[in-house]
Amino acid sequence: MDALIDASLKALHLLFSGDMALWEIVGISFRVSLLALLIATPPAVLLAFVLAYGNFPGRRLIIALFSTLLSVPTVVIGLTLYLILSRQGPLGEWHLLFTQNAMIIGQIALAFPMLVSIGHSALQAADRRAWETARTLGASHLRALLTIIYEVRFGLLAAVLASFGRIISEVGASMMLGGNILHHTRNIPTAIALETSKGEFAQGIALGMVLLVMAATLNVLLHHFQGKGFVGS
Amino acid sequence: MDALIDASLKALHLLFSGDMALWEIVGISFRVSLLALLIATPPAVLLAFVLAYGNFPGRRLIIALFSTLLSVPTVVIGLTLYLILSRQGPLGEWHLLFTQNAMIIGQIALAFPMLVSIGHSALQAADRRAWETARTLGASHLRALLTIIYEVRFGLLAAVLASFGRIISEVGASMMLGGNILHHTRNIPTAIALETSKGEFAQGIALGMVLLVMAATLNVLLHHFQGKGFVGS
Amino acid sequence: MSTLHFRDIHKHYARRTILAGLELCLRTGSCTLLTGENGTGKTTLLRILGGFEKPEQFAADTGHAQLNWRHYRKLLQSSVLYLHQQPYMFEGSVRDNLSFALDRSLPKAEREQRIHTALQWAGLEKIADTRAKTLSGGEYQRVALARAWLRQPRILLLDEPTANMDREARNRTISLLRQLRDDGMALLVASHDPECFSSLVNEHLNLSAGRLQTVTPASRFVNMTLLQQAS
Amino acid sequence: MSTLHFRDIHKHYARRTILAGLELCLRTGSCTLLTGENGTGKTTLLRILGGFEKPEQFAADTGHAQLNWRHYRKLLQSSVLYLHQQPYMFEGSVRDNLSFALDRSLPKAEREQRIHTALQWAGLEKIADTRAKTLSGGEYQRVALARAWLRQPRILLLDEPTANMDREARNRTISLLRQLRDDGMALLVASHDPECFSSLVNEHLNLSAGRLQTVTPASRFVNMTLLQQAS
Amino acid sequence: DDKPANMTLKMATTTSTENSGLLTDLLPKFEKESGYSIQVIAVGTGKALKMGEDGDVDVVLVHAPAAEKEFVEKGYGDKRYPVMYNDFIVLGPDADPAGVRDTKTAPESFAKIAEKQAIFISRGDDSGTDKKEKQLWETAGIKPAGDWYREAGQGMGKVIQMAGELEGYTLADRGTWLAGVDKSPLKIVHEGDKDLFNPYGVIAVSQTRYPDINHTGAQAFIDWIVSAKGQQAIADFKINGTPLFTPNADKPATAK
Ligand SMILES: Nc1ncnc2c1ncn2[C@@H]1O[C@H](COP(=O)(O)OP(=O)(O)OP(=O)(O)O)[C@@H](O)[C@H]1O
Ligand SMILES: Nc1ncnc2c1ncn2[C@@H]1O[C@H](COP(=O)(O)OP(=O)(O)OP(=O)(O)O)[C@@H](O)[C@H]1O
Ligand SMILES: [Mg+2]
Ligand SMILES: [Mg+2]
Repeated sequence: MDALIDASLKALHLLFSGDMALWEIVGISFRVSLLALLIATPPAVLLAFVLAYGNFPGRRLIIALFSTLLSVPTVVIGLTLYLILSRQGPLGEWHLLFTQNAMIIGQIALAFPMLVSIGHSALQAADRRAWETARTLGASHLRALLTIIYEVRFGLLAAVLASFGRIISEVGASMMLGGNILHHTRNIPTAIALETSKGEFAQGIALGMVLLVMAATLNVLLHHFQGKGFVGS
Repeated sequence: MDALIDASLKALHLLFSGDMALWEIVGISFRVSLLALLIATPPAVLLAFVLAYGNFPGRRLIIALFSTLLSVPTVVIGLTLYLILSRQGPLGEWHLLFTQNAMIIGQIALAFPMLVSIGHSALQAADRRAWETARTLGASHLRALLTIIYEVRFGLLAAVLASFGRIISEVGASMMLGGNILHHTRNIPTAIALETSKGEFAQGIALGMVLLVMAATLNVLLHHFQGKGFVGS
Repeated sequence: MSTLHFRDIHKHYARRTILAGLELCLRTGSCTLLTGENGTGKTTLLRILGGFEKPEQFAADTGHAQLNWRHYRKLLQSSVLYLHQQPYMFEGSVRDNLSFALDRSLPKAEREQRIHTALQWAGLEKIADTRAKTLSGGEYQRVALARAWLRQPRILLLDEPTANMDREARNRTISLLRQLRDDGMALLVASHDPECFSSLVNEHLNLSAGRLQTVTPASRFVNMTLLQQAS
Repeated sequence: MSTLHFRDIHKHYARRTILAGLELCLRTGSCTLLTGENGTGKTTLLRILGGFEKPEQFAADTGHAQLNWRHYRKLLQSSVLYLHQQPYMFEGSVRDNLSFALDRSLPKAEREQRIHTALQWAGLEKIADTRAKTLSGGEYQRVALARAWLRQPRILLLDEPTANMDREARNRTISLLRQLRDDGMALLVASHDPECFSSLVNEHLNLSAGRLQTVTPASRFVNMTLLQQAS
Repeated sequence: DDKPANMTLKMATTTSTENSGLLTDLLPKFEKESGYSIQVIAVGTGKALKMGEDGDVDVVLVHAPAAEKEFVEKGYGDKRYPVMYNDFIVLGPDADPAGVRDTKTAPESFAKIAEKQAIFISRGDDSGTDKKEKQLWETAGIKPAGDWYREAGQGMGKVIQMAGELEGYTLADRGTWLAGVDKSPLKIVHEGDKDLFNPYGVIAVSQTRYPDINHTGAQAFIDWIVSAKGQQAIADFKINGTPLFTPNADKPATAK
């Protein structure tokens, strides 16, 4: 218990001491994850939409596949990409391993199935009349899609936030692909892994709290921006 | 690339050789995660429902809080519980640390916020008339709730599957709380972490594939059972 | 003849006042017709009486007790059935939707018998096993009404029950409602089709500017009914 | 007067045949009324013509070309507007919903002018900035119709446009539709209220058993219209 | 401008060197002198060697003599340079229920633990420490199995934690132990015999195999760490006044 209190105090201290090393790690974390999310979201939402509105053979299997991919440990995704990006692998010449770009690739691979799976479930809950009304009023496919997205924005926001949570907090792929190199690819989760492997639990929890505070800010902002999210009449 | 093929072959071999050690690990994985999910789901869905249908002050903040909790690395959740369950901690006498029960507790803590967050987004997409119609036709609160759950079963299934994915694949909390002890608390993700730390990448991916196959079976079954999941008229 | 007397019903949305201290009586065995222009608050009133919309002010007098909103909801919501202007169908067949309204303690044979009667009455036999969510507009209304009939509430609030119905279904609806009324149910019907209900109603009220005006008073209708029964 | 001739429209759900090789003409400047019992397939037909439901068989003849279903959808969906039996409102105010139907390339002043006119016509000025999803049943219908008017399609398919509307709104609807028809739009109206539209329709068709029967032929109506115009 | 083009160097190493704080102390000195910037990837010995085999790092610094030998023999690396050593210790609860304190050698203490069925936490992760432990059991002539013998499959720090929690014994490297000594209820119950010797080596990944690897940088690092300066820096590194590693580049020790 003392350890928890100790950790909380440390977290506060870390946050407000303006420790440059900490902020660098925080910066890398958010830069990588936000970029990955930004890249993954548009195609994922589009695919989710196709899966919700299309009616082609194999549709259900694809949906099941994407929710299955959520059960694959992040380290396995990391490993697979490692083997591809490694010098031995097919994309070895690109020299991506142990860079932030490799981490971004890894996090895209992690965010994508979650965005598709939960995004699909949000989009399929939409009223089909929304799409039909938009189309019959002359909206282009794109505009109709954007309209639907706005109609189910709460569900999609949940998908985006869950995916963000998944990648900002994951350690397996970032560790494999980034290598946890100080000043380069050390983000909060890999830093936490390092601290805990040293037995520095308080430091680990403190870093976790820093992440929590940052994520809370983001979440509250987005939720506020998004609206009410309770069942309307 | 060879490594990937090698891994796939290994996975097939592992799956069909009837390796007892493997099946033991698989058994522990699924036992722990399914139990955790079973315990976490009812209260989480109830809370999600209250958050979707109630209209009380702080409601939005609570929703934001739960989606924030998704950004906390699993190892931090693990660490916090570790400090509570540890000999030094408040629940030290229970001697839960490094047992499957500790892992179950950790996974409940991981599944709960995701179930609430995505479950809420599924439930808030329901038509309020569903609740009203059920109630006006004389359904008890419980029956009306079950009716709504059935109406949005696709969204809730996505929440449950995403949560299952989160806990069956997470390594941070299981490692901290279970200790990755062979025959006792070694599950697939911690076994994978071990193999990769040894540099046995192929073995790690093979284990990942075993998990994938098992999870795919579960997902396809559930999706099949659940129904179509595309936008009805 | 027991009477439920509502008083002082106030309701506003943002700065718009919808119901401004409205007064209303519901009597067992009596049918009240509610008319009013679009957006005057008919649905709002019915939803309040059904327990689904919270008014700012509210009082109900059962003859035995004065009830505030919370007590009303608690005590009476279970005897009131509100039929939505746009009914909602649950996932499942028409049959499933009908059986939802039945008491679960009824023996199976009895349940099936009642559902059968309801299907027959509403002309839904052919589509009894169709997924209810795919029904046509008029079929929606019919199933919703059949569901209400199966439920047998003490007070039935109907929001445009005949919209989207074809002529025959309307006639059947009227005769069903007459039967329910004569069995002692209190009916409140909101409609833009007063003619359709003219043979049925005991009192016709018009909602405008948040208040009710009597178009045809109960007394006259009661006499008419008596005369009809006499003849 | 250009004519769109549909032939061989077949549609069934599971084992139920809804439309059995139905034939239909839509003429510019002409209004066709479609009646039929609940569940006969009026909505299904309108949705097919609107491009939202895929028929098993379908042929359309524009006078210049024979179109199959895919071509029809591609070429004509953008000139057809289908107004749902239960209209859908987008998130946002009534004004937002109306502006959705306007061409985005219109200058701002023009857009506002048109929206203003539409609001006025539909009697929606007071609730122009209300969240559209909270509107009453009749207001829903009105906004949907105003939206259709703003869109100015070549073919307008109306599914029970006057359900839930009060008397005045119905009258306004009729006069709006007359104006649209006379401007050269082709109208197809499904309704259970033939009387309401009697002054407007050029042809009255009844759907039953998957086929259309002419109740009042186009010719008689055309004469009537000419007579009316002459008088 | 005859500076080598690639001034960043990737090194895979074991967690023990990183976690003990040695590298944080050592590397800035090297970077300052040479101008190289060195990126450390701290993982298990097995994984570190694997990264070297794949050519994903330029140099490895590990402690698993047998595996290192194989690594060089298979041509993944050019030559193993001895750098330093520390030693392993047997940790146990202060009460010492198995009576390990009375034993003379490490295999003897292991035998005692097995005999008393006292809880023993094994790394079980094929790391340098784990290999050493397995070798000690073999020397003791025991095949450890049973509920008392728990294979944790985790890093050293974690295993020390677990042993503390479960009041069991374990084999640990002194560096990790010193770094966390103040947080653990355990005590050293056996130390100091030559069976517990733990040497570290450094190997540059083969340029023949991977021509575009930063071999020059790797060699520069090796040259520095085995130089008098590097060796002195290792000797100077202390935790709470206790030196952790003993430099031994000049007198290559033979691993048992
Ligand atoms: N949640 C809400 N927020 C704001 N305004 C609302 C809300 N619900 C209803 N209103 C407004 O209150 C007014 C009354 O609505 P109500 O549905 O009671 O009318 P109505 O008499 O049933 O009309 P109709 O004949 O069209 O069904 C409408 O103008 C509607 O826009
Ligand atoms: N997706 C579907 N699956 C199965 N049956 C359907 C489906 N959609 C419609 N139906 C059935 O087809 C029939 C025709 O429906 P439609 O909505 O076209 O009737 P309608 O003539 O518009 O009736 P109403 O006057 O009640 O609006 C109905 O009996 C309906 O139950
Ligand atoms: Mg209404
Ligand atoms: Mg219809």
